[in-house]
Amino acid sequence: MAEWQQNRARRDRRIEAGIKLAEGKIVAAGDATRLLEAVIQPGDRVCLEGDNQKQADLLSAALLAADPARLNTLHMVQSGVVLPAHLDLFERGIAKRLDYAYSGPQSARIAAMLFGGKIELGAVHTYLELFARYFIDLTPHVALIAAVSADRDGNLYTGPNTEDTPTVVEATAFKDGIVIAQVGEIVDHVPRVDIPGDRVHFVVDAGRPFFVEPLFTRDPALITETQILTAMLAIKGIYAPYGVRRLNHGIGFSTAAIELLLPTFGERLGLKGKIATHFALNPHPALIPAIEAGWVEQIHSFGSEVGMDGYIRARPDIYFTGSDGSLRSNRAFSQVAGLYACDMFIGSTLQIDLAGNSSTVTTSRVAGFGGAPNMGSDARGRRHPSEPWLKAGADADPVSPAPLRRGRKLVVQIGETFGEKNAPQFVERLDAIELADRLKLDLAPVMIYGDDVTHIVTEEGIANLLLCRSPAEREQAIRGVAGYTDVGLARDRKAVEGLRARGVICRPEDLGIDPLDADRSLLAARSIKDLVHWSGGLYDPPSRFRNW
Amino acid sequence: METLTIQLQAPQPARGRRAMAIVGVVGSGDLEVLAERVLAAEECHLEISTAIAGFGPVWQAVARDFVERRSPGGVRFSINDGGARPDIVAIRLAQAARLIEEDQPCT
Amino acid sequence: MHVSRAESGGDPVGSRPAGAGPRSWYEASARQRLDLLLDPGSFAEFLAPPDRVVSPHLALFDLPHQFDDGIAVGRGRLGGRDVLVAAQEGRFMGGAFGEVHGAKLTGLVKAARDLASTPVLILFDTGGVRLQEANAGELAIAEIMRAVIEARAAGVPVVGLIGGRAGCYGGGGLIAACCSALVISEQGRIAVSGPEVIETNRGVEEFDSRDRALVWRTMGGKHRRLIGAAGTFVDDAVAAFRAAAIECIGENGAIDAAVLAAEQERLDTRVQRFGTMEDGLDIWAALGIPDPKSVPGMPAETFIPLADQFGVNGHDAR
Amino acid sequence: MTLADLLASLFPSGHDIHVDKGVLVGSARLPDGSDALVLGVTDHAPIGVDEAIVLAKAVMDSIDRGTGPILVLVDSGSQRMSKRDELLGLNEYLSHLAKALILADLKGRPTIGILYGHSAAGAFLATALATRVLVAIPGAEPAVMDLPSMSRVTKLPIEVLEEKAKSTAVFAPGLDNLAKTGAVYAVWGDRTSLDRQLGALLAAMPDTVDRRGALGKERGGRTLAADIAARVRHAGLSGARD
Repeated sequence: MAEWQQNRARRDRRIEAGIKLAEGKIVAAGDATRLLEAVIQPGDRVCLEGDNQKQADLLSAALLAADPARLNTLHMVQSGVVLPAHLDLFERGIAKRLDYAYSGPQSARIAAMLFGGKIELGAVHTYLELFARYFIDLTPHVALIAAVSADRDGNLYTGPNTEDTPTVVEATAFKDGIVIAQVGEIVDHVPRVDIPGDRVHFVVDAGRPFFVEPLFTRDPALITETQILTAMLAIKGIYAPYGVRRLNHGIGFSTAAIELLLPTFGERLGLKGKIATHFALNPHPALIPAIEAGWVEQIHSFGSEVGMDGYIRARPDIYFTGSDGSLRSNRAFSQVAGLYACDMFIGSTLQIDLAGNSSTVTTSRVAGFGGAPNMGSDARGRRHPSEPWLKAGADADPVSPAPLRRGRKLVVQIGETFGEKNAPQFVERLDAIELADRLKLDLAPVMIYGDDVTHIVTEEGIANLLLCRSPAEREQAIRGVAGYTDVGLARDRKAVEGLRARGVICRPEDLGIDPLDADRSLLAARSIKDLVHWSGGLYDPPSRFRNW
Repeated sequence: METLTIQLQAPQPARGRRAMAIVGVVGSGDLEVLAERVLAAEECHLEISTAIAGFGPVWQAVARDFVERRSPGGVRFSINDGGARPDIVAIRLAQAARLIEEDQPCT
Repeated sequence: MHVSRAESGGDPVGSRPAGAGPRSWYEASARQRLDLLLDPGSFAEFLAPPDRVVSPHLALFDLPHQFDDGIAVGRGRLGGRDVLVAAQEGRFMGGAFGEVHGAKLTGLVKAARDLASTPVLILFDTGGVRLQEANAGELAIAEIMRAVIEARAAGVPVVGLIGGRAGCYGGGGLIAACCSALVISEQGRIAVSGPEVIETNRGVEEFDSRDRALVWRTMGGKHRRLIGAAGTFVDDAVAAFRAAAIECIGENGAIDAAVLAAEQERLDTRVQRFGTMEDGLDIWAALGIPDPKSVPGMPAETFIPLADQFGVNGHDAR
Repeated sequence: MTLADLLASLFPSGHDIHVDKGVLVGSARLPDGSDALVLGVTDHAPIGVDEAIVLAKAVMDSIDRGTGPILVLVDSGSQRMSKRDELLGLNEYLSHLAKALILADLKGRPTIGILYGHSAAGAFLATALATRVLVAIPGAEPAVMDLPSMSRVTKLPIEVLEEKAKSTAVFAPGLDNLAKTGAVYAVWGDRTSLDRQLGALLAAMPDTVDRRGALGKERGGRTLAADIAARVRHAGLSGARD
């Protein structure tokens, strides 16, 4: 007779092996490595929770300390490869194969290890793809997760930085996997139950909070006049005409400038209530002035941000909060919201080619995708209409009958023609292609495909790619806003003037903007301290961002 | 250090009567521009001193567009460059031109 | 020599949109500070940019020079009174003292000494000695310190204003302590060794330079006001600096043995009272401030009366 | 030169100088039979708030009472680099010491710095550079900034800095460079005893005018400073309004 419960039996044996080290579900931090050696088997698929912000840092150190003779050839399936320990696992042979989404801080080392064959790469995903595969063919055998606190039954409080945890646990616990959580403290009653205890098999008492990185704090003091100019162009030339209310912002300084211009420049244009009211967005401190000035109605967040907890707690009308009053974030849901419910994504990139493909990799760095492609792509499955979506669709296809015409999501690349270290943002050929050659990847790591991009904004102007009718036009439209980069200097000046006459290219003066008015005094906040003032003292920035 | 001199013809003389104006700071990624009304009305010169060599053609292009757009005839622009990007150069040049064309402040 | 009227401004001054708050001292350039600090249009610069008195030493290091070598000096009026004034530009070479930069300030203070009546304003914004011309910079600072004391011995008020990006570090901190009065904002910092210098020499255990809150409660404007190192605390606004500077140039700046004896006592008392304390918070608590932790977040209008009540005063003992 | 050798050679007629943790204070009999106030730093000691306040007190106690010169013997480190010193306001303590020395000098107590070892940065400014004349003993090794630190900041290798130092006195450490910039009034020879050289200096003591700019120009180590300061001073004086 067929055996239909083998996985459950295996799970029970794993729990039995671990239970000896536990008191109930609770395991001392000092026994964490022994617990992992008892529960994990060589070759297992393991999700070591590394999100883009919070990290199961104690469990990753514990796994790294395991005996490679007992634990080896693991297949890591986690969204973020962020801590050095995440890669040390491969150096020690404990892990062998990797499927992931984001590796920002480790981008140089991961590239070297991929190139050196230390890591066997499954694929680099977007968040939603990896989460999706957790439920299809990359289901973890063991999930090592992080929470703020637990009670003795294993009920977890993940706090404001819930992030990936519910998704990871859902995939693991309901497919007979093992869930082990590190928590900052054991309490009698958790403030709210983010993960029910019956999905959690072991709780390791770390005795300290997990590591969180402040990734979304942009110091207004560092915003340049050029970034302010690009922000003015975007507000007046895209947000206003399309009436964009539901959107997602990237984390660059240009989008921070947009956030800080809403209550000043945006107010003067009479746009309050007409644009930027609903966001899929982390709690950006730079958005505080716009929130306080009454611009924003609602924000759903992927994760939290260090120092924002007090502010969020006091503004439940804006943010999603739990019964305890603190933020409830959820990366999977917010990514879905960014993909299907937002009319615009606007963000920065490192390189854009002549077709509008963009990439944040260089030849020596593999940063992964994170969530930008989920947000920065046209959702072909979308069916509900909205004004910006329909208008963008009409821009792209003025011919088809309206009832049969798809709308388009606005996917906007905003940035200065030259980036860090004077590197040009516009290139003939993406470094990503060379990287793909070197690593023998089937696909070059393109962050946003050219056919998804609708607008490019630089200090020279806006290129509306929806209005381009041929690849040649598209190329000249891109060259036409590429400034003094080689790509920009090689433009066909006459063709560019023609595109400008048709409104495909829009210069600052065409929008009634004098570049010399792009002054820092336009920013609603010019320092982190100003943000604290706007928040009424509720925002408590990390020490490294302070100058007081 | 590299020094560049760019001499262009300006269709119109700069407005105003100010003798000179200075904007910007030689900080990282920034530059200072000293504008002096010392040339014949149809001349416009840019004298550039930069720590980053090899960008002559870009300076030429920025200068050409600047003179085409603002026509600051009669003005010599002396530039000390701390490695500014072309967009910042264009902004500082425009600021300097605007400032030298402002009316003399009352004293 | 070229002595010109002020025709300056880092970015155009005329284009300030409404509703953007007061003009920040911290954000302004040296020239913008001068424009807005002094009576309108009154600044006349000595060795102005068209004179091109630049450092000849930077080219050796392949570094660009600036036409004023990072300091604008000249004459102006403040509240109707004639003043000599110097403003350092913290974004050029960190506002550091080199040969030319230092000599401009030396000459200015010597002029004040010889005039024996015209107050001097020094708008500090400096990391200290410029490494590429360290000997010349160090010596300039020694000369400036001596000139300041000579000027004050002749009865001249020398007023330092501190609230710029680079702070007031190294030898700049020593010159500042020679001034008859100091005005500081929260952003201002005064120290001899900067945070990174302490960390590099003594280790991160001694001083974690990335812990910015620590930096500020060790050497920031509020701490300096509370321990009496700076007499006047102002909000980060050019108008606030102007009001305070007008007041300070009206005070007696003279220095003599009695003033120094009072300073000896002031500084001796400080070591006695606070010398065993580990942190600014301990000192503020010892001063009797009810909730020391709330001090860094406090707005200027709350902090100023608090400092007047609990801080160490003694304006003239310097 | 050790402190003991220095004191023996400088003050053969006797002295009463006490050294406590690198800080020295006392008096000495001069060649002409009068007494001098002697203070200073030895053993490369750094100067922090505690050292500065003791040294300044010695000057302040003497400023109105004594009549003789004030000798500042310097073999110091840099300023003390510590959190405590900065918390307490080290800049004020160092300046206070310099102010005491300068004011004493202006009030007729000629100050002479004698650099016999190392000194740097804030400690140098508060002591040796706050005197009317600074003399150096051969072998003194002042360093405003050391080359390794400079290398760190300028991101240039030490060898490159050493090479550059050959063509200019303006940045490199060492007595010669500093003397060329005008900081050092004279370097004493080692053939004549120090007391005789001190006697000669006291007999021909220059007035209180700061000559360091002029010396730097004359010696070619700081060619611009004197003229620029003079131009600015002149502009300040000539444009004077009522």
